[in-house]
Amino acid sequence: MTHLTRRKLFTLAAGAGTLAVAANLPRTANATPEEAQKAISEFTGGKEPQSGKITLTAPEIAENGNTVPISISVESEMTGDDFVESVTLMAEGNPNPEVATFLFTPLSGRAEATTRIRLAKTQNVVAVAKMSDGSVYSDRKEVKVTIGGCGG
Amino acid sequence: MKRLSALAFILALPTAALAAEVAPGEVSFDGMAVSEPVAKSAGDPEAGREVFVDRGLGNCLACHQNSEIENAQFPGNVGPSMDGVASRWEPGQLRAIIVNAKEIFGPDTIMPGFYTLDVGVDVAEDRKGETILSAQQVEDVVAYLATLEQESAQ
Amino acid sequence: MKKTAILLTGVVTLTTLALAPRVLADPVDEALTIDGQEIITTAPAPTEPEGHPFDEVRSGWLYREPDTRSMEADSFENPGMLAVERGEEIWNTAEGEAGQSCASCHEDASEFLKGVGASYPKWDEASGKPINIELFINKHREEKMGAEAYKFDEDAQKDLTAFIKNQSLGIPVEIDLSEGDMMSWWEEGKERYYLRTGQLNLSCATCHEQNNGRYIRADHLSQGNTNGFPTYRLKQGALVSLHNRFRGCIRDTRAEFPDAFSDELMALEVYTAWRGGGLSVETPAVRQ
Amino acid sequence: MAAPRIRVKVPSSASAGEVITIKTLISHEMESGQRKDKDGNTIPREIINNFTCEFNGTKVFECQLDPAISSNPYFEFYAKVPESGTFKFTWQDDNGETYTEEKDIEVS
Repeated sequence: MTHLTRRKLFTLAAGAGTLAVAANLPRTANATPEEAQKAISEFTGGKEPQSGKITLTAPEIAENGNTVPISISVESEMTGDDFVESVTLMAEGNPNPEVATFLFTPLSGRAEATTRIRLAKTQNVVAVAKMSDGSVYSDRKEVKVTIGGCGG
Repeated sequence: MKRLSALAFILALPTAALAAEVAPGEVSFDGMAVSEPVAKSAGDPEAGREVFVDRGLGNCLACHQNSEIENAQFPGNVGPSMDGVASRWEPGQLRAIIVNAKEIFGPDTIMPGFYTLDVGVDVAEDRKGETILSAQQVEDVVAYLATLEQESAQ
Repeated sequence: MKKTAILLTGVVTLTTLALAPRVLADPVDEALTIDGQEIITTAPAPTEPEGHPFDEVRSGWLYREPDTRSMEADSFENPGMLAVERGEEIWNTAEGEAGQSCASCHEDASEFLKGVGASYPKWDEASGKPINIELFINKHREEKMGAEAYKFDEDAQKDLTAFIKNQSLGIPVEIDLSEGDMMSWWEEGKERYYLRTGQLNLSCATCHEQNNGRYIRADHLSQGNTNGFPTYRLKQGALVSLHNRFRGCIRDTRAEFPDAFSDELMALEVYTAWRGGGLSVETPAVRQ
Repeated sequence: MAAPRIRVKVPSSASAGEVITIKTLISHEMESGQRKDKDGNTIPREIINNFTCEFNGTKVFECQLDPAISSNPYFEFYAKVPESGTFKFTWQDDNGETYTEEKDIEVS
């Protein structure tokens, strides 16, 4: 039964591919929150992030997981020795948790950035900020990724 | 309790009378119902639940909300909610709707016929002569829906 | 006994719903302006010929989530504009044996093309059929430029079509059904619109007319208007042409689907363009 | 694949020390390396893996991209402009190519 199901799904997917560029969504096995945690830990050098200072803005519902707008914003003067060095974005349910890392400088003026990301399914997205004094902060949002109609 | 035993009776009765699988074109509609099961074996509610959710099989959530399925994401609302559906329809009626909803609701309904060859034009080559669900899957879904009593809706 | 009574009530209700097309519609009530150009996203439905199922036609933009809507509202953020820019380059590039570009004959694109994208499909006397922008481009490539016709959905075809339509941004769609034999194509298209196809036994109307405003899974069913094509779809991360979308929808009913620009789909384009008459051209619209 | 198209939005003028908004868009499929073709073979990864913005030779902003960034990568970020000068934007492709764009700004 499982076999049959997969075959049918595959047929549908193959059909879609002939008509348009098939969705570039990750289809392989997904990462776990633990793997994302490990990647975050590598980014922070083992430091446990605090909450506050960083805000992750993401849609509650993403109409298509292939293109999800995401913004990060960190409270900081961005002058002298008080600035945000970098912010990393992780997706807990993607095949690989890494999404992007933003590097800021005093010339950035503001530690804010917006981009568009791919999410394989409904999951948590995590943003972690590394400050120039070595402290780390994080924020997390769940994004519900919609499931399409009859054709997927 | 009373309802449950009545339900068990309804489900058990045809089981006893099982003979052979009914071909898609041979299903007989008895008013608003298909009283006789279409498959040889009795429906399995667990398997029916799978068919209900599976996007390649019933894909019922595409159109029907159903609170019994936890974490069901983005159920559609083209059709009515399945909460308490067994309190509104008898198994024979549910079977009739699944086999070919157009026999029950008329030709304009959006609901596909899941066990009929009376379908649209230009059917895809790999689907020709096939029904969306097998006879057994129809019985499984009927058995599953029959468990969705009003009380189970939360 | 009791169940039968409820059942009958159910049947009556459902039948009533099926007969009344505008049952449930919760698109947003919001204005759209792109680069200072006001976009008409709701308009009174065309009255000629008679028989439009809606009183008001609505842009698919109104059915989308806020993020998708804002991606279209800011032309810089709209990735479909990358294709429009490529299309402009193509417009100005000489190709073929005649060494001509579109611009060689039609100098001022923005003036010449104003409104063109809003008026297709148009009757083509030479072929005795309606043609759309894609076919018009191919005709000119072959006849005037001595260049090869574009293959269906090659990037250049989508880019140039998007550029041409984008020059009519904001202009209401209005096609001329009085020319040639357009009306019989309209009739054919209408028939196709209501034709149920495939194992799922669905027509265009089943979703976009009878269930417009409802959801199939997370798909908020729009009226299926064509004023935004070619459209940037988030799903493909690329421009999607109208005939690609037609074919995709028919395929999803689990049916064999007609060739792009076949008579069936050209008739459907005539009919659907008419259905969305009065709405602004939005190309390149952004959809899920 | 045709050479990517780039769109950059930078104000043409600003006052000294002002923080301005910059938007960039580049056409790129961002092939994730996780898709299969119709014969079942994995399509090799080819993405833009790095994006930088410099002002008069000094780094303003950088992004390291993974395959989870959508096709046609879009960035919106800020820059503090101390003086008149030139912004330089650089995208680095997996295939070894780099794509650049420059924009001048007048600071009063």
